[in-house]
Amino acid sequence: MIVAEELSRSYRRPRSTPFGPRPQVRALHEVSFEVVAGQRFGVVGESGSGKSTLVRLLAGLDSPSSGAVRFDGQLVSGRRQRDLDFLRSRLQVVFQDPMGSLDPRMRVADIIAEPLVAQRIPGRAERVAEVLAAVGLPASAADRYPHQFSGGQRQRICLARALAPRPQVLIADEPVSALDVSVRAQVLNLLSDLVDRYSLTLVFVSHDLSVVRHVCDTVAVLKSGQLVELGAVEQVYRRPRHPYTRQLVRAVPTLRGALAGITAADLTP
Amino acid sequence: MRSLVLGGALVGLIVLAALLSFLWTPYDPTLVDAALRLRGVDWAHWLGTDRFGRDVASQLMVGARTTLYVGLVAVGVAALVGTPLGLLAASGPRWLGELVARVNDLVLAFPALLLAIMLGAGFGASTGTAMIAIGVATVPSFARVARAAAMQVLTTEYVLAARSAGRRPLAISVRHVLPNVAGLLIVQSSVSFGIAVLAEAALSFLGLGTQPPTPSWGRMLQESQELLAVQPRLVVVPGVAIALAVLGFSLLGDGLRDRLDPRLKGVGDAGR
Amino acid sequence: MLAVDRLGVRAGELDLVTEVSFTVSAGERVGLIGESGSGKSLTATALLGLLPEELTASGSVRVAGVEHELVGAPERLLTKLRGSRLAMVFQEPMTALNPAMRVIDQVAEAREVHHPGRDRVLVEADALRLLEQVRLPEVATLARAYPHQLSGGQRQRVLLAMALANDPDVLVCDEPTTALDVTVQAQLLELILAGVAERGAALLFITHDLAVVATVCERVLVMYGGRVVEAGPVREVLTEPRHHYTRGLLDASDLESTDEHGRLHAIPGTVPAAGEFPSGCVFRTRCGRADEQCADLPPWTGVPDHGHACWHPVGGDS
Amino acid sequence: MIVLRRAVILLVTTAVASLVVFALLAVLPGDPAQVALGVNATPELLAKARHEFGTDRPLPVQYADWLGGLLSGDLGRSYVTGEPIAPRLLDRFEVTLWLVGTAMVIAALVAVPLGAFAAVRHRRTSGVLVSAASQLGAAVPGFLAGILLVEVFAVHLRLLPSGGWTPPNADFGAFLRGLVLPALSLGLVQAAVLTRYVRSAVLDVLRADYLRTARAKGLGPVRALVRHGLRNAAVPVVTVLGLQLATLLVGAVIIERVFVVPGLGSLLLDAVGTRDLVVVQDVVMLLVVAVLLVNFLVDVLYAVLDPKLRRA
Repeated sequence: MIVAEELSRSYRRPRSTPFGPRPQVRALHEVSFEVVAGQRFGVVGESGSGKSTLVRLLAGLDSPSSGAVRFDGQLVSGRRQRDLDFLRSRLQVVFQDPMGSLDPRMRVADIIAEPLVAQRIPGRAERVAEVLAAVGLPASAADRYPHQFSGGQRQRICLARALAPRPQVLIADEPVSALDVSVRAQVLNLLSDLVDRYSLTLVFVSHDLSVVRHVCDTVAVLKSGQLVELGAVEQVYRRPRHPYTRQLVRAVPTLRGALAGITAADLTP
Repeated sequence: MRSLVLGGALVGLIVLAALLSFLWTPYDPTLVDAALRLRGVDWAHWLGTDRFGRDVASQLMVGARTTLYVGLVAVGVAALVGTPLGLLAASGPRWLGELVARVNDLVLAFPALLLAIMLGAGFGASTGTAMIAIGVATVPSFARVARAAAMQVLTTEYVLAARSAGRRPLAISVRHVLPNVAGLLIVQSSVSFGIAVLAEAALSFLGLGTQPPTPSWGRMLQESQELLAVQPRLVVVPGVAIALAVLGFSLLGDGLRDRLDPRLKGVGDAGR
Repeated sequence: MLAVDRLGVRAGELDLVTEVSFTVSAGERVGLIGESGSGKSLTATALLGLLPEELTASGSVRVAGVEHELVGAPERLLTKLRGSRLAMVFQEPMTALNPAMRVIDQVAEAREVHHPGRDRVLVEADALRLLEQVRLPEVATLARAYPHQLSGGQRQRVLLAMALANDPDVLVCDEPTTALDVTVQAQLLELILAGVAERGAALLFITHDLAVVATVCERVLVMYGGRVVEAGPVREVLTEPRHHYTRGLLDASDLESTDEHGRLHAIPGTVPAAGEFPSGCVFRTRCGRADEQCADLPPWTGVPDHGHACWHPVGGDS
Repeated sequence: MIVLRRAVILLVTTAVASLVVFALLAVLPGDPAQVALGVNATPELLAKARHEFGTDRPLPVQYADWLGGLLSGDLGRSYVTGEPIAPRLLDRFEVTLWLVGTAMVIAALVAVPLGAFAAVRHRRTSGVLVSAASQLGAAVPGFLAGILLVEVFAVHLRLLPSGGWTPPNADFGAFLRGLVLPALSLGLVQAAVLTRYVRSAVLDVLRADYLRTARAKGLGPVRALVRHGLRNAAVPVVTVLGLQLATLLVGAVIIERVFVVPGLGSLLLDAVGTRDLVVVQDVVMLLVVAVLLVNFLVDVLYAVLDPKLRRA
């Protein structure tokens, strides 16, 4: 479904001398993997790992410095925005900050309808009502503005918008990290339900390995722009091969672990 | 809230006086009558007459018209030129943003007064040269505010979401950027209007703006400057009018800022 | 060491924190757990008397060895206590340091404030030693750096060094690791624990993360809607909670236990905005066990440091 | 590094600005020779005058000549009096600098404490009053303030002269007395504007996390603000101060007219009156360069105050 081939992306920083070259920052370096249809593919990485860059590249919102992204055999990378219509209707993204990803000046109905308007898909009003119901929001939500909702509800609105054009692939970029624990479980349940119900292929990006473990079947571990480990999520979690993955698994405090006597000193390498 | 009401009331009062002056003024503001020179305040002349015997209240009303006219055209020109420039600088390629910033720096080095002097030296000073000078000098404020605000909007996740929904850049500018920077531009308009009123008064005071016989607050002040000791009213009346107008627009700007977009508070502060 | 009694924080007519009572002894590590709007950060800020102007505190905060009540105490007294007896580490490492001042000067200042007249060379040496203690890497170079040249974890180390500068009796940490990566979090937790252990200081650790509290603390207070709903030893509260909110929170954060459909145990509804919690039991709008009785404020069962406030506690009345 | 970059930009901008000044005044209607000689001049005399002024040459040559003169310090001769412009310009500029410098100092001395006070006390009546007063003050035109000050201190109280100028080396006491009123009318209005900026900058700093950190260390409210707040608040304030210096240079033009001070402004307005275009051109250019230079210095100062910019 999605193939990343030797993906690299570097950014130029503003030059530090008036005439010298601009220093480069490598955000992603030769990352390759494949996401097959129906897979729940997790990407785990800490800050600076390049996971946000990866999301942008996969969604065709940015172009790689080298390498390629293919969606269902078609090249995504390096294309002009207007040639990506095939991607826009079939792949949708949910972002991290549910407040920041909703235009404060638009009504919920218009927000959800935006992909439909952009892609000239008819039957907007019915579809908006359908997806609102699917994400568990009342029909009356359509006429309200984002600031009138709580964090969890806003993330539902984001999910509704992503579902509106009936995509096959959903990319979720840290969808629950801005949410309270008591709300996080709801949104994770909803996400799982939706993926099942609409047979979506899911790419789930997170800094939290335990969330990825709950949601995904496969996981890729990124560190400093490089893919250090890739495999079945249970395999990676229980028998990490790369030292960094081992460190990552070890560093996550867990309730069970703590009650079993694991101290802070045990979390560090 | 208080700023909004007070500012709105002051601005409303001036607009009302200006509009009314089209239909009616107590006297012809340009009518010179030696017999009526320097009359004090009475029922016939609410604010007295000046040294040419012209009715001060009538001049003040028509002067409001000049003030608003100059402000409107100047701010209009500045907004219409500056806003698209700023938006373009924010959404276009880097070099374009850099170019706009440099042109801004250049225009900033030519304050309204210098432009008015240069234009006046060539074409002869008039309301027109004053308007153009003030307008051009105000362009950078709008370009800056529009650019800063648009850059902020363009980095938001909702713009990213719109792109991934398949929106084209133009649609994003119209549907997302413009509505979200509009509030700030309205605030900037009000603030710039106040500055334009001040600039117009200064230019007229120097004889570089509106020419006689058209009444203008700045010139009313200049003409009666030396009469301050004898007839302080003649200086105080236009002086207070100018100060209240400027105050009105700046209060209105503050009030609108709080009302329209508390989240963007501070973004436009450096524009002045 | 620290005794808090019926602490309240109000914004005008709005109660943001109500009747929070607890104690922390020397060397003890107490966790304060809560979600957004629970009032946990306000509680911490109120302890040091650093609430924003528009908020007012009521109730009582006492520190051992200080005659005076800290709530409403004169600013001069608080200034003397802050940084020496009571120290705090804040959540946002990005903004909590002065951007225009070298790191070492900021640490040195923490020393200097409470040791006026001390030789500048000695103060700098103290500061360097503190930075070494929190294991700031490449300390010789980074000490002379400005905050923006440091990573989030490094800045948080600097903040910890500042807080520990004068061997405080009480260290308050407000979500000190929330903004950090897990690998960095682990290192910082270890440093905090070592720091308080060496000094025999009392630790009040505020977080939203149950696992972190379980790792760091001996006792825990659970806050919701500006009130403490349950308190007790970590092991007891986190294995046999009495309040339904604690129960729900535990279930919701346990990503390994699911129901028969593979679904997580979620708490229904959303966390109300601060000041918009219901009267009576603050959790009743989201609680499965709520009935008419819950419209009345449930009384505290037990002692201040060990008990709960629920009409229908989990596991019945004991 | 940033300094070098800004310096390059300054040079380019100045060059473009000179082109703008020249072009604006060159393409404008009006023949200097005609103006100098009057309407009755014979064609021969006009041609001779044009040759003398150099206005019969092609525009690019005139521009190059003028620019070359600027760089070597030769600003040409007045069309009207025939005198060299440079010495007179420098004399006048000195007067304006005294005026602007004093006004700037007054504005800063008044605005920084008042603004900080209004910010610290923003919830109390005293703070609100200060900020209301500054808003009102900012609405008063400088020339009006000048007229009123003259009325009070010169006409009624007879404490200070109503106008005129004594050079500092002639009679320092008289110089100071003559400086007070124009500098005050220029400075106080700017102080009002500046107060508002200082207030908002200090308010921002008061809400900053690092100030809370400083308080948590045990610094008292005032000490924390002075040690940690003011330097950070200075960054936006310095920018405004720079922009204001430009405003003051131009504002001086008006104030000099009110107080009959022989500064650049009077020179400029007189030159406009007599249509002495080459003088207008030189004075405008000088003012523009001054504004650009000030903005450049502000950028440099900015980099010094904000360590984040020093490296970038």
